[in-house]
Amino acid sequence: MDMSFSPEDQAFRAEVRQFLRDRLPARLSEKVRLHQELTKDEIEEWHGVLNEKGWLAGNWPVEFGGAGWTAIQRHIFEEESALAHAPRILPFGIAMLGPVLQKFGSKEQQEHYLPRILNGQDWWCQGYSEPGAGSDLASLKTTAVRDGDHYIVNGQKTWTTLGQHANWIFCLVRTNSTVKAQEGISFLLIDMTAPGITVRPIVLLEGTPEVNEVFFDDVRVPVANLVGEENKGWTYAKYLLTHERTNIAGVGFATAGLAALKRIARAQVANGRPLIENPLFAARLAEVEIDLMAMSTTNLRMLAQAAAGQVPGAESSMLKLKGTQIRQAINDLTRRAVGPWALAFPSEALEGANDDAPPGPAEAAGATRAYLNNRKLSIYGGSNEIQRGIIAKSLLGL
Amino acid sequence: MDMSFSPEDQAFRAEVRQFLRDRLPARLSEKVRLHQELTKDEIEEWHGVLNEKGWLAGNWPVEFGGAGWTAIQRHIFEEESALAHAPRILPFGIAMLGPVLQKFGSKEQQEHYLPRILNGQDWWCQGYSEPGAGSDLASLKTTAVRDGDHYIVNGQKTWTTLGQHANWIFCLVRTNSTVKAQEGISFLLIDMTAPGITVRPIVLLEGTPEVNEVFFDDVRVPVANLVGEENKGWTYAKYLLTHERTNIAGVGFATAGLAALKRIARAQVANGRPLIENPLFAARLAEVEIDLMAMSTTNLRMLAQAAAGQVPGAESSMLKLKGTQIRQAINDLTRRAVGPWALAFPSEALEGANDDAPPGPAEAAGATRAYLNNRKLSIYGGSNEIQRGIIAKSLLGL
Amino acid sequence: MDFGFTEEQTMLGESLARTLERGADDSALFDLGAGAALMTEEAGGFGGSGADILMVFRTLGRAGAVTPLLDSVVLGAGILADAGEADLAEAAASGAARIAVALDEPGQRYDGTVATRAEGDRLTGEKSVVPGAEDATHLIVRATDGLWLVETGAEGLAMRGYALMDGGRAAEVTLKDTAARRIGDVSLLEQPLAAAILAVCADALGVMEKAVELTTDYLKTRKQFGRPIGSFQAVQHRMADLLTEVEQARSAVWNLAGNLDAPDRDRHVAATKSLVGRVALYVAEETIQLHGGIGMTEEYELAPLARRLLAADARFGDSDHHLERFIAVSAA
Amino acid sequence: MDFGFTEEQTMLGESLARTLERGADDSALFDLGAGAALMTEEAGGFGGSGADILMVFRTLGRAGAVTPLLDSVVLGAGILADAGEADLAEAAASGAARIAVALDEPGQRYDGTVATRAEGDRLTGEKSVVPGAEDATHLIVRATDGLWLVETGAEGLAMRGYALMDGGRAAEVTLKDTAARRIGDVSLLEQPLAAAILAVCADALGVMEKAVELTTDYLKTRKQFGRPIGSFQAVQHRMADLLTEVEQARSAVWNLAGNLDAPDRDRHVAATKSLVGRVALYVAEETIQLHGGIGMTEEYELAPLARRLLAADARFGDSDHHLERFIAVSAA
Repeated sequence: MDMSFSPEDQAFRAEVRQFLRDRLPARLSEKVRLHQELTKDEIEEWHGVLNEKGWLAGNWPVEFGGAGWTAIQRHIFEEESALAHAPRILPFGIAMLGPVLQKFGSKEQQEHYLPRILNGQDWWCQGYSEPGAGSDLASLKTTAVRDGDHYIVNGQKTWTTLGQHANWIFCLVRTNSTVKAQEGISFLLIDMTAPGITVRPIVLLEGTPEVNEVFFDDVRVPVANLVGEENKGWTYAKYLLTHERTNIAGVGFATAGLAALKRIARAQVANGRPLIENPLFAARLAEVEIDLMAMSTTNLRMLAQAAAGQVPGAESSMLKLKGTQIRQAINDLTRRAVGPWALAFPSEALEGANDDAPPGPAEAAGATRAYLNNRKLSIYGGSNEIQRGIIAKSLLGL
Repeated sequence: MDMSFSPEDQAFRAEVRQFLRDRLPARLSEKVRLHQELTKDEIEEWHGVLNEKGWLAGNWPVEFGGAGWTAIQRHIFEEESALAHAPRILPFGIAMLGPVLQKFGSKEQQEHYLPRILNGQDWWCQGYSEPGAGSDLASLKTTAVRDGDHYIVNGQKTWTTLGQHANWIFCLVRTNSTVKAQEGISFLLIDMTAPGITVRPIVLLEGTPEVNEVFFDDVRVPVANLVGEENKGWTYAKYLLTHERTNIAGVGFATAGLAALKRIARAQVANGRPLIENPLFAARLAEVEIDLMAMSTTNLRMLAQAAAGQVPGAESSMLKLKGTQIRQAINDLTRRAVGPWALAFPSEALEGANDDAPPGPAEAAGATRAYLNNRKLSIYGGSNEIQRGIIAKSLLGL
Repeated sequence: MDFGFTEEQTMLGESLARTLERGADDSALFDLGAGAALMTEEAGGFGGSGADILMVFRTLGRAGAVTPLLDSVVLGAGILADAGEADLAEAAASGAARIAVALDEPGQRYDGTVATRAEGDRLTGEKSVVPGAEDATHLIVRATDGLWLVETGAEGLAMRGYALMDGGRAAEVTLKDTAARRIGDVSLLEQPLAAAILAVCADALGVMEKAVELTTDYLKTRKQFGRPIGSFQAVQHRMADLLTEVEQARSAVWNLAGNLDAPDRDRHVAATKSLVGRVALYVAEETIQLHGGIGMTEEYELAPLARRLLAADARFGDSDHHLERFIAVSAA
Repeated sequence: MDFGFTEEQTMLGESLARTLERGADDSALFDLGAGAALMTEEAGGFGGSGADILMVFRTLGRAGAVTPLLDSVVLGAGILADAGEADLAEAAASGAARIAVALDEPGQRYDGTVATRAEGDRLTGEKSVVPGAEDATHLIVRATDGLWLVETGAEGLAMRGYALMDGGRAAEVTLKDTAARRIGDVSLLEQPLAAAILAVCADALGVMEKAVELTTDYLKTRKQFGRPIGSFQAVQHRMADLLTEVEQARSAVWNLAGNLDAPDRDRHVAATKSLVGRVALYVAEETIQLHGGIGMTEEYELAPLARRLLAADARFGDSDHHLERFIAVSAA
């Protein structure tokens, strides 16, 4: 038993840290730290910096232009990035579509799409969820009907994160409705500029238009844009979901969030002393920190298992569950820590609130925004209820 | 809105308090306070004192020898009794069987059995649960087959509280197995001294033989001992369960438990100061106390509704749920408060531990015993899972 | 023992609900007597009891109405009446004047520590998160030596406004040698603040009841895996826990309403605000979770309810602040 | 990074488990080298690392074995070895001597305040809840000025024994002018106490794993309302939460095992004991609840597991004590 990182991994960590110190613009990290929305340009700027270094796609093999990192290296990179408040790498092209194309895409698709993901020509978004489906993903209703060399796509996708910036969307569509729900689904790449596509932003309760509805009205999609085989899309989707779940624990985000919380609690005064010295607050904070210490080790244990070639089972669901509980607990304590400032509603997108600068330090406004926005953590990526079902099934098999 | 008790009720409370002061032997209240097991004689002694005063059956109408109290008066009596650490009145004859006989029993049954409950000639126990049933009460398997003027009873009951002291048992038995589970059940009174009955004590995890298994092997029961009609027993059982659920919240027990906890926490020293002044412990204690203040008002609101003739719905399930949560939380804090003494296992019934006096003050031994024994609160009387189902059904109707 | 309302209170609640449903403005509410219902007879009103406050604010919470009744009437007029400023108190209760009460200061949380000070009859200082300040005719300002009245036209008074989680607005207020008049000691705050905390808690109760109704409807109609979500046992049990906690909050609100003038008022204030704050957040989080994604969208009715519950906890001290107050008050 | 065990550790764990399954007595465990495995080479053993302690005690916990390995070896021999009492340490590690360590005093909880004092080489005082005292050849006693060694035959030493929740026994110990020998400062306790806390936590982990297995089997086989209890969604989700917390406890135990000699050892001690204590109680309560009535009976296997988990929290400071320790150590 040896809980320390190998000398190689420690050196890698130092390299990442140095790189972030040198190349991450303070302009960007400041916005991330304060939970402010990044513009499209800002996200692309950071992608560009990483791509120049060859570090944009840590999870891709070198042959496809990726960094070919080990699971431990990816973990280190994600953790350091979070601690440095680097913008999050958009998962849609890099973490989701990339691995699917690499495993199931045609050579043409790989050669065309993969480089464009890296060099920023394409901004992908995800067309999985539908208004009627929710956690029951396989019940999707968007149809793709073959018409010569094209599919005609009709239907609606929702919860499409940052879809307002995207020029491409990968979609699960129904190509056969006479078979079992999972067996009639195909995986299609769709040009967002094609006629018949409408994007409508959905404003979330903290006031940001982070997600969208995407409507398809007789959209013609070349058959060449089908990934793999028709009606096998469910297999690819499940493969994608497995890949999406690296960094599911969010250890880096939690660690950075805890550090921010402590900064606020040191600055806030409660009954004449720093809030962090209040015994009750300190106890609530310590409970979360102790939970995070354990969860972070669970995360590393899973990575070590993956490195040893073992397929993670219910453990990744446990990481999702505990990881989101910890992050939401940190958000909740941060909301409490800012005291009366939590009353302010610093919305940039809602009518009537546009021109108001929020009161208090910038961290206060970020605190409530993060608290509200991160309610999503337990809903998306397979809701925590879905995860509980997976964990129980792995144990009970009932 | 007026949250105070009426002058009449306040006078009644004073009378009860005075009575308890005068007539409750310190010998008994001390054992109750320390969560020690009462002997059969001690329980009967207290029943006798109450019966002499005419207060043994507060819930019975005067015509049957009861006190004919209002719901509020019963609440006051139960609360004061708990605060004074009076032995609990055995529910089996008074709270359970009595109301059933008064409503569904024959005149002969009423005249024979009811006085014997009051004067202590009969000690009743309850034959509902079976090893195979648990929360699914209606799936019971004990059979009663008609044979002339008798039923022949075969089967097994379990969780029979204090059945080792009883000379009578009221049972749910299956008299028809060809119909829906609920429709073939009858309500039978069985003499425990009849041939074919065996009682086996079950020792619980804190070491006390509080419950029993009761085996029936060709036990002959006169048909005259059938209550009401054959195969209508489920109706009577449900009526009984409704009556059992007065005082379901256990406000008095919780209040007494909280007072005991505070006494211990004042006496225990943590880092040189009374434990009760430790901010974290004080916070945990305050959370429970605040919960109890609210729950106690819910209880009174329900009593007021009942007094106004409204039938309580899911509220009594909420009281069961919250009431047991609060009592178990108090037990948990008391266990923590006694510190290292919680390590001792003061068992009176388990082999090898018979002669050991427990360490520390007598309250310490009671603390762990109560903690362990009161795990039952969320299991019996309709488990808390069953209560959640009832509450949800009342809201969602699904 | 009586947990109910008088006929007058019930009628006021009903007509208030109807008026709000029609989308009435503030003046319609004042015309209805909602302001006077919150004031005692000796203060020129016809109510002012715990039950009156409970009835009015629970109704406002259910309706999601944004009104000046809490800040300008319960708190503002309440302080003024106790301070012997009868005319201004009545003006506030009738809607003719608007009062905002400036308690907190930047970074000072809920403990009442203030630095704003008077020199002669001039105030200088900074007040933070003052609800209703922009619309106010007068501010009541907590300074080191007591409570002061400031007219909002006064020189040296500056405000920067912003939106609040409960749908209203507040401002950061700066006073610089601003003309003011001392109206009394800070102890004047005690009873009106207790009443205002009851108002916030009753409002939150109404919001929670509404959130539970919305969630119930959603769970009954919305299907997943071929059946209504509400038929899943795990969901049912969570709803049962939720309902049980809301029932606790209801009783806590009743406790404070019934003990607003009792000797142990402060113990009830702390207990109720602590419990209601905790349950409010739990209800906000859990009803969102039970809805899934739709519960997070601005276009669905739940979002403003969740934000209002968040505001209820943050207003006048959060659940932990009042838990500590409860310990302190109980020990005293 | 390596979260696994050496081949030797794995083999020891397996043979220990087999031996325990056969119902072996203490001497068989010592013959197997279970004592020596807990001591470092310099202290005459062949192990003593965090991983060794984890392996041995998790196995003991799973088996429900009651042994002197924690008190006499990890704690007792550990202190003696650090104190330079090599012979007695080796005797304890081989089972030839039995050590009991008397730390707490009546009513003093876990904070190390003691009143037992020495006059010359005579000790006087009262020690409370001393596990293994009745079977001990020697006591190590914490007194005001350090640690003292007492032979259990010494005059003025009295004991009153009783059963413990973990299946063992302890005694209340009275010393009256009892002959003793000072073996060093209380700081000698630090490392052995950290190791002993790891041992308690690893033991509890084994117990929790066993309790989860029992519950899983029960939920799969036991039927209610015509289906296995484990097929009810509410039960499934609770089992999922339970498993997730046990996973947390597992990682916490690994954290302490891997950092037993690290500079921030004390932070890990506090974190692990706090988390494991909390989860231990949760597992005890929840597995009983999921079983229903049968889970409360002495004749079913769960009862001793639940009591052992309760003991794990109460030993060496409960979850709140270590939460406060964590805050203090982190701030330092």
